[in-house]
Amino acid sequence: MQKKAEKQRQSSSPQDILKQLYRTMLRIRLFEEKTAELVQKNEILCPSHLYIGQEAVATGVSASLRKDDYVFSTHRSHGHYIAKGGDLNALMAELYGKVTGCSRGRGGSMHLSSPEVGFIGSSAIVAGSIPLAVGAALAFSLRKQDRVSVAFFGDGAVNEGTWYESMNIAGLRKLPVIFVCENNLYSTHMPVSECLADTDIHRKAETFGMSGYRIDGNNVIEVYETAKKAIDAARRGEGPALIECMTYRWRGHVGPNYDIEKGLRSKEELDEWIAKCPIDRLEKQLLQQGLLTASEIQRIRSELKKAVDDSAVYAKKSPYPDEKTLLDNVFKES
Amino acid sequence: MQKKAEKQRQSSSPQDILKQLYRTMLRIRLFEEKTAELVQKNEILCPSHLYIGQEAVATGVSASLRKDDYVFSTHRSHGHYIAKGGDLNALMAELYGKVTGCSRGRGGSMHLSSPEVGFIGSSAIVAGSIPLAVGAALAFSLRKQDRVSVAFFGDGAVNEGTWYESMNIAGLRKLPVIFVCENNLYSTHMPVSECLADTDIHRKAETFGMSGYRIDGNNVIEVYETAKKAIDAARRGEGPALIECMTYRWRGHVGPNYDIEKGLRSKEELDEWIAKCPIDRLEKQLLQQGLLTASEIQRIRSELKKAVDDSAVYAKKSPYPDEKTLLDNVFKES
Amino acid sequence: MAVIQFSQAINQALYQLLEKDPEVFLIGQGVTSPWYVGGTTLGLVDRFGAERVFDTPVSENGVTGAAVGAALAGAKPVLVFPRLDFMYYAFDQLINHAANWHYMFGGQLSVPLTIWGIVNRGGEQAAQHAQSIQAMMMHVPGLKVVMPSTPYDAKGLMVSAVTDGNPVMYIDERWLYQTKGEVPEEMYKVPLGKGVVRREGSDVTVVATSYMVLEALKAAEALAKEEHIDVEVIDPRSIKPLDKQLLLSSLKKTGRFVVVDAAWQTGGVGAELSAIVASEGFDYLKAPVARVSLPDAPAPSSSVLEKVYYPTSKTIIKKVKETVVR
Amino acid sequence: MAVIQFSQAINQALYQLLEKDPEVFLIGQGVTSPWYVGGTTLGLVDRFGAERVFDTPVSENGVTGAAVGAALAGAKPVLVFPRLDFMYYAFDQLINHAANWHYMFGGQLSVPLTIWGIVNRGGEQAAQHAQSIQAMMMHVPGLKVVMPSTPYDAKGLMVSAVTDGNPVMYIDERWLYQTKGEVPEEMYKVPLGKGVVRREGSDVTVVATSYMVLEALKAAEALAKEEHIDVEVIDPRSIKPLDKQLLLSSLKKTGRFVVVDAAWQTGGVGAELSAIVASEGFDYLKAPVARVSLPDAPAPSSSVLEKVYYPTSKTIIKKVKETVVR
Ligand SMILES: Cc1ncc(C[n+]2csc(CCOP(=O)(O)OP(=O)(O)O)c2C)c(N)n1
Ligand SMILES: Cc1ncc(C[n+]2csc(CCOP(=O)(O)OP(=O)(O)O)c2C)c(N)n1
Ligand SMILES: [Mg+2]
Ligand SMILES: [Mg+2]
Repeated sequence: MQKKAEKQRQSSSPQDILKQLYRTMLRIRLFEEKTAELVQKNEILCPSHLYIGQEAVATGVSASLRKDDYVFSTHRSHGHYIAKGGDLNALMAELYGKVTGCSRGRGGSMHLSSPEVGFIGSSAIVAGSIPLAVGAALAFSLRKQDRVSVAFFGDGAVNEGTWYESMNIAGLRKLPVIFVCENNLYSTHMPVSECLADTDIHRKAETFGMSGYRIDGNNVIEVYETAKKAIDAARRGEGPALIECMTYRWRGHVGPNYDIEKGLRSKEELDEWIAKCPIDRLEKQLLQQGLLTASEIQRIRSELKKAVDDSAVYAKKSPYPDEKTLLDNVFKES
Repeated sequence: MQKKAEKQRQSSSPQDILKQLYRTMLRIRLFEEKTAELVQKNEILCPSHLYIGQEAVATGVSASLRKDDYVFSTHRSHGHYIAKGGDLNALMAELYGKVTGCSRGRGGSMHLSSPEVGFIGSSAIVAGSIPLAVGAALAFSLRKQDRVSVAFFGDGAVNEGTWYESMNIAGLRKLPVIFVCENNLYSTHMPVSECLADTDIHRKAETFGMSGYRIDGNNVIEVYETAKKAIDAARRGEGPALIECMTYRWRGHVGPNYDIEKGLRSKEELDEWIAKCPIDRLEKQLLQQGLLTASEIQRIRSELKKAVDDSAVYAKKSPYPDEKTLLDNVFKES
Repeated sequence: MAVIQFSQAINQALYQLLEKDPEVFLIGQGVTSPWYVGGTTLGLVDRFGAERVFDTPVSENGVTGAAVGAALAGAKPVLVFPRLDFMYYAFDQLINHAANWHYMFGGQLSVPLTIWGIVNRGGEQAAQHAQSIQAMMMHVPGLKVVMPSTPYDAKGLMVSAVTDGNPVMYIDERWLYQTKGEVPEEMYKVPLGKGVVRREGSDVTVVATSYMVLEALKAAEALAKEEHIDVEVIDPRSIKPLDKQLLLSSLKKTGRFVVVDAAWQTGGVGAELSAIVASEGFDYLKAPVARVSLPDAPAPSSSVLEKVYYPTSKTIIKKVKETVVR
Repeated sequence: MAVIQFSQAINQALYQLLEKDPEVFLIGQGVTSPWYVGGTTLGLVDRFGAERVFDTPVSENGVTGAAVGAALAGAKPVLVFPRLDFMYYAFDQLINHAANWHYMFGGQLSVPLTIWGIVNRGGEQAAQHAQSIQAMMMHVPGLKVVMPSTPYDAKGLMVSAVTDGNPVMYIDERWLYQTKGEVPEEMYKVPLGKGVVRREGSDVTVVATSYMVLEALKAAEALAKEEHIDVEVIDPRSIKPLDKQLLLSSLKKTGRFVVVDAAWQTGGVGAELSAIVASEGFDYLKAPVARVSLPDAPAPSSSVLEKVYYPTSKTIIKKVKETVVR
């Protein structure tokens, strides 16, 4: 499945790419909606930060990545994992705390990994995985490989000194790392303007000797094209880039609710962004351009829905980790 | 002595200010040359980072500070301490590890303090005292006082995430803090271009919503004027500023040697900068403008030389701390 | 006396401190949010304004340094970390700066700063959202460390911390926030460095910290009922300074010593207390000292693993029985 | 066998590791400088090039994270901290990331990273340039910690650390750099978790770490000569994993236990070792366990104060005598 997708991507026509982008975004959306439902039902217990609304970012960026490129992510990582080609069953099982989970039930929602597709893990420490991405790029560059590393992070990560140190090291050594900032306007309950003295995050890039872009993070084609340019350049040894994707999370910081009731943001603001749904937008375009028909879309949707539902069935019937394994893997055995 | 200087500054003519700047720079220079000599003689044991060559920065900035303004400094702090009005005897005694030292023999060269003149201490952790300066400014601002806080630091501090966090917090809350970067082109043995992806440090200021200046740090008048503008603005509540002063340390990173023998930099480079001596430069101007005569300069010089020599005598005959006090002051007694 | 929740006791302490001393301010992630820090800060920003109760960007080291700097300028900040895990970012400011400043400059300057760190474990939050690192803090000269276990102490220790004049780590656990107890309305202090006997007993001394005091008391009741083992439960409340005399005099009575601290075992608080007992209380000891702690592993996510990871009254019962058998 | 200096032994280990495995690289402040890290890296950049031996900006957390990330991508970095004091900046990457990654993802990924931290105390450098924080490292699950005291071990433990496949803290002291000893030319390993008896004795077990092993041996000689006290000196070499069996079997013989670690006492390595002895070696113990450590104070600058701050063979002699008197 993943193999097929990869091949498709490499030798694919623009139309195929668009369809692929659509499928990936929809896969994420449906998975997240299912997750929301399962959290509400107390089927899933671990704190889950939903990606609904931001699908275009992970999708558009990952479309130009190879399997041997590395992705590092954050507490809000389901979308990044899926877009890089991570297995849905293993993801859902992880949320359920099962041993079949992608992190064997050790990590939960905030700590996903899928080394076999180049998803090297997500950290729940704000900005924590950014220097890791820089380091992977450093290893690639020392070996003169043409691999690329991507750090996904939120606007909140730009508050952390580690972000700046990482930007500087990457710029200094011209490392093949792409910094993807998902500026969804909030860091937990804090609007970005209460966190940053200057909210033009992309502009900081040039003070680290790299290109910075600010783009519409709800336009998957723009994300795809910008990321492709940056990734290709990094692959050619031309150094890192920062892409600031303006987007919005529909749900609250954590869990399925909307943070409207808490008074953290307005219903108007949320509605405005829901109207800019990245999936609707591409769907309209695909229909208009006749690349997909309504019934094809229906088919894709139910196919994906089934895969998501199946993942929940799989997760639910999977076994829990054995208590006796509690102390395994503190260290790697040599 | 300090009181007089303070008064002078407040109600002083441009000419008086120039003379004052000259005296302060020379006081620092003579003190540092004495220190170099005493380190070479193993009279002073503690690692001493000399300020020779950079005198214009501390001097020019401090000339617009009041006693109740706060200064925070680094491992290279003698000049900052003296410029803020710290006592020479207590400084020298500290280098000797004596109980009469400005930190009671507990801190040594890298940890000077003189709370009574607003010199709140120096940290030997690169960038370590920068957030402290921000915090003092925060306290001033919460109390609605018109006091200002200054962080002196080197180009090396701009490598540390803490620097960026501090810049952001100051910019965000428009705190009355002045960031004074002494860009002396090196961080220990590392040239600034091997540390920073973009060496235009001053340009980073605008990405934190504050003004940034790059000035000739060997021109004390330029330093004075720029700092005065920034300090006055901060005092009026107009927020922080970053001043990058281009300068050079004549001696090696630590101790009295020149780092030429180690091959860390060229003799040509050093000579070029010695030719730009901030003290010579002002001295010439004072002579040319007839503000001081050669014999007046001679008098000032020997007066200051005597004060410095006296400080060494004072330090040498001062007692060491009592062993029994080793565990005092771990905590403040209430 | 009013019976209120642990979280309300903290709220009351903060309210009264802010009211009494204009130099006190409250800073940190979530202090203006209705939920972020478990309701402990409810109403404070409304009453005291955004000047004295304010949220910060996620810049732990910078914010901590700013709090230290404000303290050096005479303010008395209370700095919140909604989880101890986030505190590693700030270790440089906490240790190299806050903890050193008084000593390093010969006692001339001081840092009247309260660092309030919340342990928020369990709930499938995994390794980066569960840590209890009081042992690291205890190791640092110049830092005091308190760990309240009751609403009464939560309030009294907060007042003591804020008025102490030194950097004080105030560590509490979210698992305590809903517990209730009597709390005087007026402002009062619980002295730093004074422990308390929570239950008298003659067979074995169990010293427990924070939430584990509750588990220890549960264990003591069960042991009394089912095994006729009479456990003395001690709550040191402050682990640095530590009320050594209280520990030793209890040990003198019982001859047996179990220390319970829900943090990693190796190099933990239990190690220090065991060492004290093995050197200064050696002559009283009738049996090996024992530790109840977390295993030396990061916190796992799956609740099935959490259940065996976190010690409970059962774990304590088992250890006490092993100790008393000897 | 060649007799070389401790610093040369490290140099040799690094040379051979870099030569043998293209995935090894050396990164950190001062590795290309002729003096910054005590001559340990002399010649390496010339031989292996600026791609594999390189200096970094002072960005401790970022650089540490980069080393961790490179390790995740299969490299085997050796990351130098010229002083442990600077490491606090990097605690988040060391603890939340390097130490957790293997466990947190169920053993799928590993971090073959050596973190080489140098203790550089004395010399009037004061509180921020003198620290020994092995106890904090030991507390963290997922970190191994070694502390060589001889040139032989300096080399063999470096080789073991770099090839272990886990994050290993390699902590050494500048005070050891000029000491000499026999070091085989070829590459060899000293196993992690195996201690060694440096001097056999029957009256008291003295366990010492790093440079303090030398002081302990000096103390043992003096005690033998002047007091007829026969000291067994044990060097654990690796404090995590710890060779508990070696400690306990020595204790079984001597019945007396003194632990020497030149770091702050409260919550230090000595606390853990004392706790182990007081629980697992209780039946052998004839006298209170004793600790020789730094007092709970930051390092002062003045050499007059340094002299009383840092323990020496004299401090050990005094403690041993107190222990044996009993
Ligand atoms: C070091 C650290 N500090 C605080 C937190 C608590 N926290 C979790 S997510 C978050 C905000 C992150 O905002 P952003 O980076 O914009 O990501 P988003 O949630 O918007 O996707 C915070 C403060 C944390 N996880 N780590
Ligand atoms: C956190 C930390 N890392 C490393 C060091 C070692 N060190 C001392 S001074 C220095 C360079 C400082 O350079 P800069 O800030 O430019 O100041 P300068 O010495 O040029 O005045 C370094 C790396 C330190 N003191 N603190
Ligand atoms: Mg955000
Ligand atoms: Mg410099």
